Amino acid sequence: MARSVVSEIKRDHIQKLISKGRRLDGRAWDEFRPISIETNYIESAEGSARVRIGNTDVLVGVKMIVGTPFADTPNKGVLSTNAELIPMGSPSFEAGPPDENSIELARVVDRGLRESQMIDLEKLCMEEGKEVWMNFVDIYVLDYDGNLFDAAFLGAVAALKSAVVPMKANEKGEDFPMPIRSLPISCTAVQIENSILLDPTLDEEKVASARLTVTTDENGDLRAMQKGLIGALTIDQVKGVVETSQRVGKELRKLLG
Amino acid sequence: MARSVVSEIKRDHIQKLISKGRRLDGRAWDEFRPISIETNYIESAEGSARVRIGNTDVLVGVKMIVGTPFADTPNKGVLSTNAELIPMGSPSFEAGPPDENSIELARVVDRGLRESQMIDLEKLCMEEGKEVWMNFVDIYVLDYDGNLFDAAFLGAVAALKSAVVPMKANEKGEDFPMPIRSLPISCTAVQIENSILLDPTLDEEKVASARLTVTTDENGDLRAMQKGLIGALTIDQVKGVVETSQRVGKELRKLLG
Amino acid sequence: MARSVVSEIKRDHIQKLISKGRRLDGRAWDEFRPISIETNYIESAEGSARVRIGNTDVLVGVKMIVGTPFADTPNKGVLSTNAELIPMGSPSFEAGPPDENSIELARVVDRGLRESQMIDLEKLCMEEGKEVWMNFVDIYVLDYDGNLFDAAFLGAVAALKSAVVPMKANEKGEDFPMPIRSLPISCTAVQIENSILLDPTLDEEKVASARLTVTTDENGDLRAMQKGLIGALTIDQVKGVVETSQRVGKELRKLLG
Amino acid sequence: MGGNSNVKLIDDNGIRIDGRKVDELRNIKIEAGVLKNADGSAYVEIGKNKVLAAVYGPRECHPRHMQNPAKAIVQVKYNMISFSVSDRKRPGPDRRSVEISKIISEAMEYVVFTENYPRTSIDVFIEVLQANAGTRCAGLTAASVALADAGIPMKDLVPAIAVGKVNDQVVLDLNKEEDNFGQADVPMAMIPRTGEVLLLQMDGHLTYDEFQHALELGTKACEVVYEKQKDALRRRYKVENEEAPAEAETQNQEA
Amino acid sequence: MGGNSNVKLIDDNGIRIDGRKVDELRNIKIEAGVLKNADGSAYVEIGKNKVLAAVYGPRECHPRHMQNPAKAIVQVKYNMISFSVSDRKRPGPDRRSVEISKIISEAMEYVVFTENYPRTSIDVFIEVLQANAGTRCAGLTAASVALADAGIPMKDLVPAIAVGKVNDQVVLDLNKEEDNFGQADVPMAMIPRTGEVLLLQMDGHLTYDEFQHALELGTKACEVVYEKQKDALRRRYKVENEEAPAEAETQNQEA
Amino acid sequence: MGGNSNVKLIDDNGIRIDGRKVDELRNIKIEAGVLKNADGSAYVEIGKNKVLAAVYGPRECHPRHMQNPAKAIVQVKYNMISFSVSDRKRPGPDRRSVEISKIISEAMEYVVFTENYPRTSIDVFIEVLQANAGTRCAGLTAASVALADAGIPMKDLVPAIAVGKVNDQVVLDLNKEEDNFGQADVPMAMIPRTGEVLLLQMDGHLTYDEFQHALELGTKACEVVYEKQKDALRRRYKVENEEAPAEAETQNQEA
Repeated sequence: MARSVVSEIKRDHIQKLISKGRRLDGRAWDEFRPISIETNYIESAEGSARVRIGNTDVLVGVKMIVGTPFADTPNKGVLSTNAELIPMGSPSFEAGPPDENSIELARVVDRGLRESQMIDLEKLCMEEGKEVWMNFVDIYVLDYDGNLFDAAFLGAVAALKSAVVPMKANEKGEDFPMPIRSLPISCTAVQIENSILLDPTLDEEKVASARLTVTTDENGDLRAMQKGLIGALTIDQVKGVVETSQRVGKELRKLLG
Repeated sequence: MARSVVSEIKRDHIQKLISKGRRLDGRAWDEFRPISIETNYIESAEGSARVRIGNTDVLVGVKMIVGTPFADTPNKGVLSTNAELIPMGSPSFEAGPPDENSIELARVVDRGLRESQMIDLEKLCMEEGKEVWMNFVDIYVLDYDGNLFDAAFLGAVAALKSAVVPMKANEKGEDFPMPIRSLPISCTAVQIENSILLDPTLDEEKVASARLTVTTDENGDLRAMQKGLIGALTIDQVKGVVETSQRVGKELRKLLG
Repeated sequence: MARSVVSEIKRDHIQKLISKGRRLDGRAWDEFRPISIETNYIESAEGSARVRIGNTDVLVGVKMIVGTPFADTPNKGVLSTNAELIPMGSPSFEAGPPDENSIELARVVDRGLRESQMIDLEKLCMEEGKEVWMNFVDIYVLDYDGNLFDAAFLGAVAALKSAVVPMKANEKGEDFPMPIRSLPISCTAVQIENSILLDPTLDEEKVASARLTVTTDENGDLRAMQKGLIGALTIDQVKGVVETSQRVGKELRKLLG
Repeated sequence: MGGNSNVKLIDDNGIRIDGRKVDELRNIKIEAGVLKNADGSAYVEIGKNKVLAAVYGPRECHPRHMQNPAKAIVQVKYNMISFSVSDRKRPGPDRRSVEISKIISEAMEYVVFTENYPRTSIDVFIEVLQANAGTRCAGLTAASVALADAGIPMKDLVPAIAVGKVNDQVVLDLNKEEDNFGQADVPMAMIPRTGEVLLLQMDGHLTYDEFQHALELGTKACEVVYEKQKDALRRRYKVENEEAPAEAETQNQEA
Repeated sequence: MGGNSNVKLIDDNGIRIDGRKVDELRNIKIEAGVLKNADGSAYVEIGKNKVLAAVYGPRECHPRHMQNPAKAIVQVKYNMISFSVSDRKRPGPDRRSVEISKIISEAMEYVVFTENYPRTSIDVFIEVLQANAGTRCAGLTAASVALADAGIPMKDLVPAIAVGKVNDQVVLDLNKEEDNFGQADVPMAMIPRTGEVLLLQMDGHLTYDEFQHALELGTKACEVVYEKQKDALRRRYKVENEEAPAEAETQNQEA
Repeated sequence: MGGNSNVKLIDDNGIRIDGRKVDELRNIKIEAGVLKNADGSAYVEIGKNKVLAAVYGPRECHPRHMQNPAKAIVQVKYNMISFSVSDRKRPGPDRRSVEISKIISEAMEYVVFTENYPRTSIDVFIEVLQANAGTRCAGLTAASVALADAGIPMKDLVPAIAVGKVNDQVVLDLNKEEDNFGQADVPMAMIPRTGEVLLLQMDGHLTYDEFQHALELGTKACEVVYEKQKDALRRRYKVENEEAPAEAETQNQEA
């Protein structure tokens, strides 16, 4: 009871602030919270990154396993993305197999990685039709304070970028760095009271009526997009978010070194 | 509340009518509702049929896949039957893996197909012990108004009869029609107030105390049988249903062309 | 209601008796209930045993299947242990996949069998890296009146000891008895009111604060151990249980013939 | 059904591979009250089949939404243990056991006076310990003895048996080889007193005449099984009555 | 998206392999009220796609903990039947259908006046009978017609269509080959009257200019789909009105 | 346990492959209060093990039927993340983690004053981020610090450590190679103040003398771990006290 009253008050407060062009934590509408990226955090993974955006804390690991390619792409490695919204990360996350939220997160991250052709999957083929590297990208959400899409994507890109192909351990030759072709960036905006904000906190997400994630490449071209939440965006809002994503994407990309 | 009262009234009404030798929709006790069979309804299936018996609406598809035979029948194709009571079809159908009702339905249909040796499975062997055609018969119930057993069986037989073995698409040679040896027919009766009725509607099924499905071949021989529901049949009732099934089966078989 | 009152009274009764050094069924603290072992109870298994300790009734079967060895033990057969707490055995057992209780039981039994090297797994290798015998030990609890750990372990050891390797039926040569190297025995004690008791009944288990299972070999050496339940043991109690297990293990081993 | 196999299962004198005549049952052994925790239980051996049944209830109906305010529901779970058959069966229900559980539940619900126990569930667990054809009939036979042992009022006990067709002959109570290589299988369960059929399945190939003959054979055999069921319960009550005073004494000692 | 494939999908005259121009829709057929049990239903054909939608509700919200005391929840389940695609699809939800169900649910919840039905669930079941690219849009298009057929008050119908990029050109309503070998796919759903976007996804590779062009094409096409939706409902109401007296007669006969 | 392997894991000077003596612990680092959402949390590094623990509760007990009207239940879930080991671990609980979760839950339930919070659940989530032998002990060590960080009253903190046998010698705190090729493993958890054993497992081969020696080594090591636990909490409270005024200011700004 008390809880929902408080949250009702907070909701009003957030909405009022935003209608005055302000945010609870004082950020500008297109300003991200502080971001930290720590790569090679886990030795047992081929690549890994712990990414924090504000209090959102995500750990991404890449495991590479020798496997067989899909029949329709015999000369390409395989990419598989999975997200675990473990109960550690939030009282709203429940144990069990991936629910619709973690599946949507994983699939949106996966599309961004795949469609940007970030990894040169042909370089991960050892013998056409027979032996390729399978890349398992696993996203664990350790602490959830909003904007999982961008934190997870940044983590996945950083983990892949830091990965080393474990040729030696598999008796396949010399190790080499993951063959990277581009560094895509996803940028997520929400709509609250007809205003658009980037990098929403959890409190802001709860008040938001629509969400749009846009993944762009170095040229500012679009590679993936996902609208979410129960709400509508105008065409102009969509265009505005895309333009902002192109601009902000350039800034965020610098964090990847 | 209102609902269960109505159904109590309807139940009494149905029972009274039947004790006078009449049915709610005016049919004779051994009369089926109008039946329509539309084959090749789905292009992506090797064979398909949409069967309507009154308001019961069932879609059956056959997919054929190249696979390996079972060890104990190295020279025979494989037949697998599955029924999906999807929530679209009735407010009483729930999402999720097959429950006991859909499993019973699938297994009774499967036995009728299998024991009548409708398909010449030896003609679906390409290389003994190595390569055979696997037939997946999937039954989807789109609208449920009673007598699923007969609608599903009729759909399965019609879909198999219409199927074309996809040799070309699998680079195995020339396509040929599914090798059919017989056209079995199932006929289902229920017992209500000691009367026997064929082709029960959903309302009649709810009032019925016992159900008997009998599958016969062209010679009127028995190929499969299943008694269901919480109730008993006398030996004479069993024999009566079998005799009726032999007679009605002949009529229904004509619908298959 | 009535039930829980009774059990409260029984609980007090058991505790009072024990504090006076007595047990409900008059046994000494280190005395087992009558034990019966019936081997080769099931013909369809390669080995089997039905073990009763008092009213606890356990059926264990061993199935042997030709399979491939694990990559890291290419010259060894495979051992797999599973426990089924089927609802027949107790009103507290629920249908469904193994829960934490049956998993703990299976894993503790498995460790005892494995770490004692009871089976000479190298003798169950037919072709290194290619073909070995896989042993599936399945424990079914038919009636549960306490001390499942010891009943299940005794059953598993007796079933394995009685097993015959089905070479002939698999066209691999002549049958031979399961190659046995040792006969480990597990002995379980519980703590009630600071007293230690062996072979607890179900009523005693419900009152117990801690459980310790110790598996020893012919030399009295320790092969496996598991502390359970919500309670603590002193170091001296641990040592006491180990010493008792060494002594009692010798007696129980005689039952295996 | 394996269909028209060439395997010779009946010799020229009409004797089957296990020495029986075509209308002869395998040895049957039934015992009631074989488990302690269950409210009722029974053990049935028919030939090499070994089957246990346990009854719990009437008790609170567990999937709450299945409760019936007017009567008890009867939930039978038929299960084969992993080593009851020659190839190891993975534990847990498969499609076959789900179907068998359903039809045995329906048969049992008809004979139990379910109106006596509204909102409750009567749970019957059938475990096939060793299987040799005819396990659903053995299980159903055990189930009604276990229900009686649990003191649950019933219209009658329900015996069950399978009839089949082997080498073009209708034969009673198929064994495993006959089931594997036979031409038809007709498991059935009856109330002998009224001649009512509670369970009836068939697969294979039978003419109508053969089917009628099978019904006759099965009906007669059900009466034999029925006598064995009653005998098991008589022995059980006798033991109970002999045990009763002893138990009373024990209680005295404890009090 | 297959990416920059060499497959030629648009000829030199700007004609696509199925004969359409780049900004041309496939044939669309919409029917409302096609099922008896469902409270509302619709059938949609777009090219070779065949999709059914059924609505049940407002009704008791089943996973109880999802009940909202202030409004109804809209639960859409999108499913492809096993033989709707060339490789047999194993029955049951996969990750793709879970995601699609989620975003269609969100889009539908926005247009339904959910405040009218607190604590209830409005369940929409979309079954793809035959798939040929664009099934989520066909399903969403069917869903809102089915909701209207169920008499559930909504802000408006929601048409949906996919735009894409093939052989470096932005094209409307991709078919299966274009989807397989194309360069981008942009499914979208709108409220034509307000120009609001309810569903928007994109994958592949588009410049910002191409994306803006895609939005324009999609917006116009949604209006066309919208007219077909309204037409289906008009035909449905017409039939209902004609049927009504007949039905009344039937009832008389029975009474 | 790999058993009597020929791998030489201890040199002639009694030095192990990672440079430690037989009775020497790996480096231990413990931090409390490392997560924001959780009511309490802790991070533990022992050698190359990296483990997080988070506490939620006391809160409503979720599988309702597990509620205890007299006390809280403690539900610990131990989990290894997919890339914490050299072969990718499929997400979700396996049999090993179910067993470990059970015995850690039992150990934790003993020290928490569960009577203070009837009907509630205290949920502890242990995530092994990087594994190098001894993760259940590291997890248990982290769990009790996280419980203290959550302000949940306990009898005491619970340190845990594994002792083992390698090359016929009893050694403390096995690393991964020693675990793979060693002869015995004895994970244990204690309340150092009372000397009570809360968790004890053993597998491998130990004489009774070796086991007694292992208990001694483990008892002493638990005291060392215990000091690290207390130190982490001291540092945590210090930080909290320093942070508190700053936080108050921030709230002022917002109001």
